[in-house]
This record gives sequence, structure tokens and C-alpha cells, in this order.
Amino acid sequence: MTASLPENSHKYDLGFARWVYKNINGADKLSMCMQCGTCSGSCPIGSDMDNGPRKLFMMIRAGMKEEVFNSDTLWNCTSCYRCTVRCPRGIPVTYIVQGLAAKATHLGYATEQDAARFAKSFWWSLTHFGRTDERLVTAKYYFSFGLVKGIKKSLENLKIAFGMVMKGRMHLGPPHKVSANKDLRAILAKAQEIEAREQQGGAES
Amino acid sequence: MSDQALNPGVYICSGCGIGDAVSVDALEQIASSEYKVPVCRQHDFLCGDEGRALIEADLADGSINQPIIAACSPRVMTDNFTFAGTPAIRANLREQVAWSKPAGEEDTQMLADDYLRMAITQATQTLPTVAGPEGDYSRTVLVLGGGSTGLNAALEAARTGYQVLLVEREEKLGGWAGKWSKTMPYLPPYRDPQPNGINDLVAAVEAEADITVLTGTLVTETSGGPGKFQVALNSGGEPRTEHIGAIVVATGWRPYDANKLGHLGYGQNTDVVTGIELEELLDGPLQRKADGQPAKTIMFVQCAGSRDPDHLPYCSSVCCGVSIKQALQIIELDPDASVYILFDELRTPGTAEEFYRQAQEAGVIFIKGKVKNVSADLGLTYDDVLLGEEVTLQGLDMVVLATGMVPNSTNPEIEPAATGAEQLLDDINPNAPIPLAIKLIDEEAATPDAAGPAVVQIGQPESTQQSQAEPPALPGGPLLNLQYVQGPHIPMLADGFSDSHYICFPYETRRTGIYTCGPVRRPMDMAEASEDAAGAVLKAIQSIENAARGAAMHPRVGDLSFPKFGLSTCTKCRRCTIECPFGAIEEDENKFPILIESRCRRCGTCMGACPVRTISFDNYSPNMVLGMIDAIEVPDEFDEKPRILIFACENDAYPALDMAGLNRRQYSAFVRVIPVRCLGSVTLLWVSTALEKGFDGIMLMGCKSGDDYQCHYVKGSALAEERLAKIGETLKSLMLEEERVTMAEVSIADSNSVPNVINGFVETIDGIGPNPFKGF
Amino acid sequence: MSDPGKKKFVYYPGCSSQGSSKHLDQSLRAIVPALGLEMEEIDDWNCCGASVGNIGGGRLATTTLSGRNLAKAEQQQATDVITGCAACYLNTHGSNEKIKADIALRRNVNESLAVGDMSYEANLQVRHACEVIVNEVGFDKIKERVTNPLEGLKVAGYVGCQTVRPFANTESGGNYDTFDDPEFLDQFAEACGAEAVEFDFKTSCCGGSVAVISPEKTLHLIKDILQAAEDAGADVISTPCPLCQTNVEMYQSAINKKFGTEFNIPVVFYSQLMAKAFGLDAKDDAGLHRNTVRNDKLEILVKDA
Amino acid sequence: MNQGPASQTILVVGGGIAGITAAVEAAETGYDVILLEQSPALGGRVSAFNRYFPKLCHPTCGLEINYQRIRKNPRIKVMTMARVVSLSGQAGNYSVAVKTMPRYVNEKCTACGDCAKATDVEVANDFNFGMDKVNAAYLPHEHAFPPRYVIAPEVIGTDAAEKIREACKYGAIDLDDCEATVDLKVGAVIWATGWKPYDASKITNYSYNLSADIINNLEMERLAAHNGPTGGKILRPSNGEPVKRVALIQCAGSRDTNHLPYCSRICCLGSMKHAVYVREQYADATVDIYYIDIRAHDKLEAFYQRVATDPQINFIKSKPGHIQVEDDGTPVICGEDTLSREIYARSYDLVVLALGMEPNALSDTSASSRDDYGFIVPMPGNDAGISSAGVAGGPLDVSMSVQSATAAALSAIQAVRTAASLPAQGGSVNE
Repeated sequence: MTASLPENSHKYDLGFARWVYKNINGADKLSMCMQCGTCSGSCPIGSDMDNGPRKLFMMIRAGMKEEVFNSDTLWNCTSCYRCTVRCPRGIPVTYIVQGLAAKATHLGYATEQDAARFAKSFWWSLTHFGRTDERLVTAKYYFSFGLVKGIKKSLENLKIAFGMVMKGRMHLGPPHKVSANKDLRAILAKAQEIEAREQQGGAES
Repeated sequence: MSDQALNPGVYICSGCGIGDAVSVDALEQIASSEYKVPVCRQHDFLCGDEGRALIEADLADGSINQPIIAACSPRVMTDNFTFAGTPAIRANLREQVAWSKPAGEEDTQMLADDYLRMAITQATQTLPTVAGPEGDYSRTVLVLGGGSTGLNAALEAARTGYQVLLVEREEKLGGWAGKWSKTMPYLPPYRDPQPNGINDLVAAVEAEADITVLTGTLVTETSGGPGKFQVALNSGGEPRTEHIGAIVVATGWRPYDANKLGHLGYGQNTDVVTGIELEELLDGPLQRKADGQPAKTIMFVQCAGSRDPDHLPYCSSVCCGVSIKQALQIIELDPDASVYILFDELRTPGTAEEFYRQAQEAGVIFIKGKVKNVSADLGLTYDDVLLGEEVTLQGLDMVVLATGMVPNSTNPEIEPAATGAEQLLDDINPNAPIPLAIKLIDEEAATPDAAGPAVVQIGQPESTQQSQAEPPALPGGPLLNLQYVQGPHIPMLADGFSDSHYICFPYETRRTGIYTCGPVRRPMDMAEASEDAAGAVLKAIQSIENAARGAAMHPRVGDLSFPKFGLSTCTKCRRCTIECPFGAIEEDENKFPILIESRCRRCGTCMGACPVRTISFDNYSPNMVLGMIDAIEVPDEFDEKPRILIFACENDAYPALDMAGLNRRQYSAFVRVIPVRCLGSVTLLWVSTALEKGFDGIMLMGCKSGDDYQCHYVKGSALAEERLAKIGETLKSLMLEEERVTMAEVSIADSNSVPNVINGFVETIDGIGPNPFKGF
Repeated sequence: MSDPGKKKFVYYPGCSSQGSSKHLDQSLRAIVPALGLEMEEIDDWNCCGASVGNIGGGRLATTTLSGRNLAKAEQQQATDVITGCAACYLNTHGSNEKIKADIALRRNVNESLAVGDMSYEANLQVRHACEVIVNEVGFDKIKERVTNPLEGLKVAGYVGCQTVRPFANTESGGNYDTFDDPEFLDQFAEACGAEAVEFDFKTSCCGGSVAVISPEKTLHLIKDILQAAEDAGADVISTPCPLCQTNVEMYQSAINKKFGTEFNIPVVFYSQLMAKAFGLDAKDDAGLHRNTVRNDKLEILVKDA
Repeated sequence: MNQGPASQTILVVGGGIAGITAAVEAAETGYDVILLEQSPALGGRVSAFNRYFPKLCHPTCGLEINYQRIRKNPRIKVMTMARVVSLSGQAGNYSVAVKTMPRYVNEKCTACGDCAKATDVEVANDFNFGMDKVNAAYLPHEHAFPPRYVIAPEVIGTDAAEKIREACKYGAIDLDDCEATVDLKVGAVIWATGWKPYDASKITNYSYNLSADIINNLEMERLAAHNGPTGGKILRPSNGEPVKRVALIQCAGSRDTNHLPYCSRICCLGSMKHAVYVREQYADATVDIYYIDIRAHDKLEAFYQRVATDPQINFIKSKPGHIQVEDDGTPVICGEDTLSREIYARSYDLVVLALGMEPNALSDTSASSRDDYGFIVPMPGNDAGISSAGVAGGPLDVSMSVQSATAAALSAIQAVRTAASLPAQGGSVNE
């Protein structure tokens, strides 16, 4: 489900920017950015980001596709939406950053990103049970690092997990399921099919 | 009543604490016995109905014809104490005596006594002013320049009922706008380029019966003054002369010469064009000039020449909006064109911010950076400050240079005039440095040669000199070729724009009756310029009406007095002619000064300039002030009561003193303050006479001089400084200390500090000791 | 304020209600009726996709997840969907508004739902429990309902992010408070007879899902929140958000280990405090036994009745 | 042509720099003017400014000249504490209902100040935006025109009021003064209703209400003014200490679709002026100016260039995200420096928010067309007798306001002349 990306011939070739405007949820507003810095300046872990949303947006205009998709900014968004509500140009920054992260995953960038792994485990639980089983998602996420790392990570958090179990806040036994589970999976498959279809079209036009 | 003998009456108010501070009876004694003033009355509420009734009764039955009010400051209750249209003579016993001196003390009483003496003397030296306009006053407005600004000016004047003569040097009306189609939006929703409506404007002007249009015409000579300008024209080779009431100058602007922008590729590649040149390419999808191929990627380079000490120091103001307009036009004609605007600071002030957003929505890419160069193959290199790297853009089809505006404050197409070119070079410089906090010596440690406190300044004097050395306005021929002794040009500032007191009174210039508007005054867009045109027209009309009444223009509006010259004693020294801020004084064939009355603004600078006190107004003269000085009683040295004379500018220092009184701030009772129209009107004669009379010190209080001058007569305090510099010798010759005469910069906001200024000077004088001339 | 009688609230508990945030679910089910609102659960609801669903499954799939829940709610003749979970609200409300505004999106969602013989007509309001309590109930009604005022309890109202951002101050979000300085949580506490302490970190971020995925990046954020609460002399931190509750509570020991601090501040849901103040059962209704970080103030709450 | 004879009187609504200019320019051209001001004194916003950019001169200087022009011109009638409540009619024949608020002091007042000595009851000082107090019987400020006292409504009905009345020797205190409505017949109306600063408390992320050391640009003017709350010394409001580190934040409200979408034009230059205020008083102070774009239009660029050469005035291209307030009230500005990519959190002694200009609301009967922001705009086909001057028509600096006011005077004159169908002024006059 990868929408074909335009190759850019030179700096500020707008092919990539226009592709982003079209294919990322909310990015049609991206052209309104006036590079004021409110978004990056409002970010709770902005200092942990290589570029921050503001510069990332400038890089999109500059057609720096690789740098954009490999930017760790995509993976550090805590979804606090400060940038979004403060943007003086009404740009839904959070949506765009998350949209870029999603695209990066689907385009095969950043497979090693923790968030990408987590998202994968999450989606696995979701498509299997229709609901999120925190226990299984976390476990699957940990073990996505490989057995050894996985055990290590789970041990690190054993105390927390134990606490949860004691307070009956970690569900044990078979995961809760959506009864119409099969339907749901079909529905989601359909949705992904439609999205893929549209983006192919989108990229051609 | 001019032939009627002067018949003063003194009215002393004891209200507002005056009666508690001084003996009003003693004051009355001075009036009646010392000065034999027949009518002298007291009242405890003189400004009230009853008090005024007293005065009106005396005026009515003819027992007096010149009321002297000894009460509050002349700045207040003016309307209550104006009789038959003439403000009464005032002695300021409230703000500057009762409210600022200790009550019941001898010195306070002496001060009040002196102020009353001065007022009575002033009255005896004041003649009623009579309007003296003679001859034929024209009500025709000459508008110079047939571009959008001038067309609007002409239309506005005609619609107000005035005859208009519209003069344009080109064969066609319309100016730049006439060559273009669209303009930036100035009406909601402020989003899309609008038709500039220039053709309708031209049509409206041509249809207007009260407007006479002369194209292909130059002004060859202008003489006279408001209501009486004689303007000689050359209309396509045929000379004519017009009788004109006032002049509106709307000669507009010209683009900065792009040939000086070689580093931006201009002249090296045909597809590097100026914004002006682009306008002519916008009637269809944009094509490369080189090969006629569609131009798909276009880069606008902002500030091409503007905001650059090597080119134009100022911001041309409209370029950002214009480039946005052109970018939108390009995209409208070719939706998949890639358009970039390379800017340093993007300037879309006010609602133009919407226009910026519109361009962003349309996909225009705004890049913040400083251009380095444009190569012959259109490779554009710049610092991309937001990406933090140097970028060289390839594959551009066209580079558009947003060149700046150069004011047409001269006509570059004609020969520079023989005289007056210096006005283009060394006039008031808006780029002069700003003084900052006084640094303490220890903080100066960094700089070894730091000796004592030094005023730190910000701003680059060097680059200032540069922009002075080669002013942005290329010296060309004068626009009106004024037949003024002070030269043929309309005064202009060092940045090349025409003179304007550009904050409170933007239409005030040093050439009464001549008002500039539009981009010749300040970079501005069409919408602002058309409004500016209306403003200039109003002032033009005002000057016509006031000239016809023989009344002064701003700031002494309605003043009917004007300087009279006693030619018998005139030495033809020309100082009055040269120093008049408004060029109101010309010379006759025998080189005697003659006043062009309707140019005069009644500041009295000529009076201050005249070494032989032969210039005077009916209500303000050297003798009047000498009389007032003489009226002051100077105790001999054994009384240990020094006397200090202060000449205070009536617009800034004098109000500051009043407000100090209003706040009940106390200061020495040894000072005697004489308000003057402007420090420029202070003649050294007053100073030397006061010294000879035994005054221990003399202080001139006026506003800031220099490039950020605050003088409403432009150079009053500067002139006073110059003149005072010369008095050193006089003092030496009299064996007097130079410190006895000084000048203080006092602004109207100094009501807190002015008492300290005064008390400080009194201390200095105390230190020096009494003036040896006392009692001579 | 419109008459709640006219509205039918359908409740979307969200996945955490069956795990880490059982006590939010429990207390909400207890207080909402107590405040005079009827609500029934959405049948066979599914996950909303949380904050990473988009990355895992793409935008349309994530939107469709909410689409399905909304379709279900519509089948139950709901007028309003109410949820207590910030992430669920964010996704469900956000998707709902997009589906309403964007016809093409609605078509796609319904094309997908059709596979399960469902469709969503997009005439529901999705509302956060806090907004409903502020706008439909009001602080006075809460006061009236209080039988067991929480006197002397010092509460730091920690709103977190997604409960107020990006919707609280918007038309569709019910305009019930500001983004940076919301007051409703403090007013809840005051209404319950507790004391809301001066607390500037109301809306600073706990790290959200990043805290779960890579805690090392976000522990300092939680530390600052705890520090501010401690400095303000809070006995407990009150929050509406499941992820905030878990993060701020669960990581206290890790933070103490990393920064050498000694935080031990219970983190409770506002709804737990309300249930308690309404005199409902500390265990079965307020679920106060489920909070892992405990101090005597909390124990007092659990005991006295 | 319409009911009754056309009036040639011009009504100017608003006594700020624009209204004053429109009034004197029209009057000095020979027309009768009524100048309406809703506060007790003329001068409007500029009278509360310390100085003007770029000359750093004092607004009172130009106002003094204008007040003298008004004093000497019998054609101008000034009404203070008055505002328009309704307007109807057309060019030449407007009837305007004006509501006047009680001042409790009549025209007999000499400004002697005995009334202020009669009581020690104090009220918030509006002129200094409540940063200090004034006596309940007060002169709005030392340069107030008309120079007439006002009695604060708060004390009316108390014995303080009685004391005040008894203290006046001139019968100037009228405690029975009350609201009244006056009907005016005028030929043209100029709206010069000016602006108010954007409400800083709406910018919650800038914490204006959370720290005394976060002030707005108008308060900064008072802080620097000789007749302000500190006598002109720029001190930390929280503790009266000198300031060492000052931050000036641009676009506080302006250029922001969450607040004011337009650019207010004057803030950049105003803040540079504030930077100079600070540097004039403190040799060791540093000033950081946070901005998006520095908008020093036309000749004013020179002012920017001059200020920028001061090594202790830093221009930082960054719109701060938020201001944190430490327990002691110290503001900490957090944001991203867009040129260096630095994520900063810097603490300051004083933070000044450069609030944008919002047009003052007009009565709905203003018979003027306004844009979405409330600025009066000259739409084609507008009533010829109605015009606007100054910031009522858009965000302008002082010089531009004066320009627009002068133009407004002309259009009002045209309107009354046309309505009264006056003959064209002859080509020449012989007097």
C-alpha cells in the first residue's frame, strides 16, 4: 500500500511538497506555515527532536524527502496538541507529523523505530481481537526487539506489571474480543484497500 | 482701533491661591501708582462670569481697550480671557508664582510684582494686529504630476469646489499605474489583486470641468507665495504663466536603477527582470524572454536595492505586496507554475497580512534568506537561514528583482540647478544615531581611552555619512524651480524624500503653500497615496483661504501679525533671508529684505537673526522684550537676591514650567521667565542688555535640535545654539564668566526635572557671584 | 443549557476500561447516573485506534474504527456519544467531525462499513464526559449532590493534554474551557468540598504514548509534574485521562530511582473523587482500591464514609 | 433636497490624535466642528504614550500645539465624556443622539485642586491602567485638555463627595450631574473612534495574568513616562527593582488566526522604542526582541537599523510558545530560535507583550461599512457624509493616522458643501 513518490530533481522542487499536501491528512494547510517556531517551541520534548515540526515543514518545501522521512521528529510526538492549538496559521501540526510517521512506516522507512514496532504490535492486537489488550500489545512490542531484549525489557517493567495485576488493572486470561471480530477485520481490510487505491490515483494525478 | 490710544486696564485675580501667596493690594499699587494704569481691579474668581463681566463692562464703556490679566498662565482660560477676538495680555501669577513658590515670602511677592510690570510693559508695546492682505489672491490649485496620486489630488480639489491646473511632464496621464492593470487589494476581503481603476480615474479627471490638464508640460519657474504664486510653464515648447493659489506636488517615484544590481544577474541574463519589467509580461502565461518557452519556475528576490546601505537605506514598503500580487497573477495564468519569494523580512502590514495568506494558499513558496548572487545561467545562491545552509537553486526560468522606489523629489531628466543642490546633500538626516544610557567609567574598562562618563550612541555614523555622501535621490533639476533666495528645490531629507515633519504634522514643510504627497514623500502604495493626496489638497486649500485672510498657517494659526522691516537701519546682512525656516524673505533689487507675507509662519526667527533689531511684529518685537527686561527690578548685590532671566519656548519649556507649577513643584523665585515664540526669535541683544542691566545669569530653554529635532519651526533651537556660541567673546569683553549664559534642552515632558535645571543654574550663578554690572 | 432529558447518551468505555483504567470506567458508571444522566454502553464496541492506530493501519482504517462504533451507537438511537477516555474522545470525536465535514471520507468509511452491513449517517455528537458534566450538569448540581464533602483534601488538578486539546475551546468541542489554563478540574474538586491547590502544570504533557514506548525520553516530564504537585502541597493528583493516570502513577518508582526523589503521590480520577463525595462505595463505585500509589490521605478516603 | 436646511457642521467622534487632527484641519479651513470624546480629556491613546518612534519625541509636544489650535479656534466645540448612541439621516442632515456621562464638575472649574485636598479616598488611576491610584477628585493627568477635574463616580453619595463639594470655592462641583442625551444636527460625521489593545488574558499561553512582571506595551509606555506610576523609571512591577533582562514579544495577538489575523503595523517599531527606553536607563541591561518578521516599513527602516546596532539589543526570530511563571513570579519564555534551532527557556526581569490593535466597537447605527475585524472601510456606494479617520479605518501609525484624518476632513467638507450645494470657490478672490 505504498503511494508512489515523485523523485525531486533539485532543491525546492515542489513535487514532494505537493505530494505531501495531497496525501497527508491536514497537510493541505501546510503551505500556510510562516516559520514562526511556535510549534517547535511549544513541544514538550522538542529538544529531543532533530528538526522539530517547523524545520520539518521547511524541509518538505525544500523537497528533502529522505531527510523528512528519516527524521526522528516523526517518532517523538507525544500527541499533546499544543502546537496544533497554538499555530497562528491554523495548521494541524500534530496530525501532519503523525501522518508523516504513518507514511514513513508504510514506505518502509524507520522500521527500527520503537514507535513503529509498538504500532505494529498494537495493530496486531486490534485486528485480532478488535480491542487492545495492553498486556499482549506490550509483550509483543517488547519481543519485537528479539527474545533476549524482550525478556530484559519485560523484566524492567515487571514491577509495574505486577502492581497492575495486584490492583486488577491488568487483564489476565483470554483477551477481550469484539464478537463481530471477523466483520471488523474485513471492514478494516476494505478501508486499507480503498486508501491504497486512492493514493495510487492521487500520486498519478 | 489701531489709531486709538492705548488704554490698558489691569485685572488681578486672587483666586487659586494667588491671594494667599502674594499681596494683591501691593500688586494693585504697582499698577496704579508705578504705572498709572487708570483702571485696576481685583477679583477672587476672575475667569468666572462675574469676573469677566467686570472686564467686558470696562471695555464696553470705553474706559479700557487693552485688558491685562494677572492670573493664571496664558496657556489656560484662553477663551475666557479673549475679548473681541483678541486674547488679553497675561501675567502668569498662578502656575509660575503661587503654585511654584513659597506663599507670603518677600521673594515671591517680588516675582509677582515683576511679572505684573512685565505684562503692563508688554501691553504698552503691543499694537493691535491688522490683516494686511492686498491684491489678487488665486484659489487655483496647481497639481504637479499626472500619476495616480496627482489625478486623485486634482479630483479631490475640484470636488471641493476649487479650480485645478494639472501638470504632467509626459504626454499621457496615468503614470506607472497607467502602464499596469492590477493593484494590491485595499478593500475586504483583502485577498485578490484588484483592477487599479486608473483609466476611470483619468476619464473622471478629463471630464471634470474645473480641471485644466496640461500634459507634456514642465514648470520652469515658481515665485510668489500662497494665494499669489506665479508659475511659469513650458507646455510643449510654448511658454505660459499661471496665477496659482497653492501647489500640490505628486511627482511620485522611479525604480532604483537595476544596472547597479549586477551581482543579482541583471544585464547578464535576459530572464533576470525587474518587477516593473515583469508587469508588462503579465498579459498571458509567463514566458522566458530568452526563448519564449513557458516560464514554470519563477523566483522573486525582495529588497533588490532596498534596505541596503550601498543602495537605498530605506524599505520601499510596497515591494512585498507587489511581488505577492505578481506571484498571484502568474499562478492565476498558469496554475502549476512554481513561484518562490526570497525575502529577508516579509512586510505585509495591516490587513495586507490577508494578501500574504492568500499567496500561501495559492502555493507560493516563501523562503527567508539573503541572496548572494545570481549567475548568468540563472543559478541563484543564497543563505537559506531557516534550513541553515547555503542553497544554490538551479532550473529557474526567471528571476524577478523587486527593485525599490526612488522619490522624484528632483527631475532627473533636466539639468541640475546652479544653486541649491546642497539641499540634496546635507539636510536633516533620519539615520542619525540615538544616544543611550551613560556608561560608568568602570564599565568602560574594556575601552582603554575611557575618560569619564561618555554618552553611548547607537546607529552607524559611518554608513550615515555614506548615505549622505551619495544621497539616494540623484541630483537633478528642481521640480518647481522656486525663485527663492534659499534655492530652487523643495527641501528634502537626507534619504531623498521631500521634507515633512513626519509624525504629528506630516504636511508641515518649509515651503508654505507647497504640499507634497504620495511616494515623493514616503514610500507608499496607491491606496495610501490617494488618501495622502486628499490630505495634501486640504492643506493647499487651507493655505489659500488663510492667505486670503492674511492669517498665518500652522502652528500659529490665524495670527494676523507679520514681521515689519525698518529698512533705514538694515545693513543688508541677509541673515533674516538665510535663516528664515520657510524661505519667506526675499530681496529687492537693492538687496533689501522683502517679506512674502503668505509664506511667513510668524515664528520670529528673522527677528532673532537681525543684528540691528530692525525687524518686529506689532505684537512681538525686540523693543517689547527689552521693555519687559527693563521692567524687572534688579536688586543691588548687597541684597543677595540674584536675578536670572529665562527665555522659554512657548510650546515646550513654558508648558513644562506650568505643569511643574500644577504639580506644585517648587523652584527658585529668583528667575524671571519670558515666553518666546521660538528660541530662533531670541536676539543676542536681549541677552547682552540683560547682562548690562545686572542680571546674574541667563538661560535659554528650548526643545531638542539636530536630526531628531522637535522644533516646530525646524531649526529654532539649533539657530539659538549657533548664536549663543558667538556670545562667548562678548562676555569676555565684558569681563563676565561664560557660565552666566547657558542653554538648556527642555522638553514638554520635563515638568519633573525642569525645577532642578533651574535650581542647578541658580546654584552655579551663586557660585560665580553677582554680576559686577549691577547698579551701573 | 439544554435539557438532558432530550438527549440519549451512549457510552463508549474504550479498551483501557478493561485494563489499566477500570477505576475510571467504574467511577463514571457510578457518577453519571448520580448526576441525573442516563447512559447505555455501545454494543460490541471496538478499539478507537488510540494514538498509534494511524501509524499501524493508516488513516482511513483508523477513521473507520470510530465509524463502526458510531454506526453502532446510531443503531441504538443515541443522540450523543459520551466517553471518559481522552484518546478515545480524540479519535472518535475527531473522526466524527471529519466524517461530518468531508463527504468523500464519509463515502469511503461507509463503503468499508458496508462490508459488515453497517453505515453511519453522521448525525451524532461525540462528547467528553467532563464537557458533558460542565455543560449539561454544571458545578452547582455537583455541589447539590455532594453528601460527603472531601474536606481538607488538597487536590492538584492535572488535566493533561488531550482532554482539552485540540477541542475544548472549539464550537464542536463544547467550548467548555481553555487550552492552557482550564479550570473545570479545580472546580470539580472544589464542588466536592476538597481544596484545589495552585498548580501550574495542569496541561503539561506526561509523554503520552511516547512514555509507554520510550520512557527514558519522558520521565523528566512526569517528574516536573510530580514536583509541582508536591511543591503545591497536594495530597493527591486528580486527572480525567487514563494514560496520564497510568503514566504519572506507574513511573513514580522509576523516577525516584533515576532522580533520587521520593515521590509518593496518589493519582486518582476526578470521577473517583466525585463518587466518594457523592457518598457512593469507595470500592465498588469509586474503585479507590485500584490505585497503586497510596498514602494515608488516600486510605482515609477509602475508609471513612 | 431633503428635510430642513442642510447643516454645514462636521461631527468628529473620538478625541484622539486622529479626531483632533480632523477637527482642527476642518475648522482651520473654515468649517464648524463638534469634537466628541468619551473620556474626560482629549488626546486618546497617544496622550498615554511616553514618546513616538522614530524621533523619540513626546506626543504632548504635538498635542500642546493642537490644544492651542483648539483653544484659539471658536469654530470648534469640544464635548467630553460623550458618545454617540444613535445616528440617522444622510449627508447634510444627520441627527445624532449623544449621551453624556456625569463628570460632577462644571465649567467653573479652575483646576486649582482644592477638591483633591478635601478627601483622601483614592481610586484606580485609569490613565496609568490601574498601576497606581489617584484621589477620587482628580485631574486626568497634568496635560489634560480641558484642564478640568473629574469626580470618581465611586464616591458619589458618600460624605467624601460632600467634603469635595464644600472644598470648592467656585461652585464647580455639581453632585447632581447625571447622564443626559443631547440631539445634534450635523452635515457630516467622521468616525475617529480609535482602538483598544487586544485582551492579553485571551493569550493564555503568555500567562499575562499570572505574573506582575509580564506587562503589555501600553503599560510599558506608562512605566517609562515621567508622569507614570514610577515617575519614568523602568522597574520590575513585582518588586520595584531595576531591570537587567527584558524581553519584548511581538505579535502578541496579531498575525494569529486564533486572535487577530491582521498585522497591527506599529508593534515592531513600538517595541524597538521600548528597547531604547530600557537602554537609555540601564547601561548594563539587555533586551531581547522576539519576532516573526520585523516590519519597519518605509523610512522607519532607519530606526530599525539604528536600534539593531546596539550589541545589547538582540533580535530573535521566534514566536515564543509559552511563558512559564516560576514560584517567585519570574517569567520564563519558552520557544524555538528558528535561526539557530535552539530550544530555549529564558528567564527575564520584565516581559512586555506587544499587543495588537483592535478597533473600538461602534454603535450599530454608525452607518458605516466595516470589515470582518471591525475596521471601517470605504466601500463603493457608501454614504458620502460618513468617513473614518485613523485606526478606526485600519491599523496605522500616528503619522498615517494624521494623514487619514486630514483626508477625512476634506471628504467631510466636500459632503457638507455638496449637501448645502455651495457655489464653487471662484478662481480668484479680491479682498
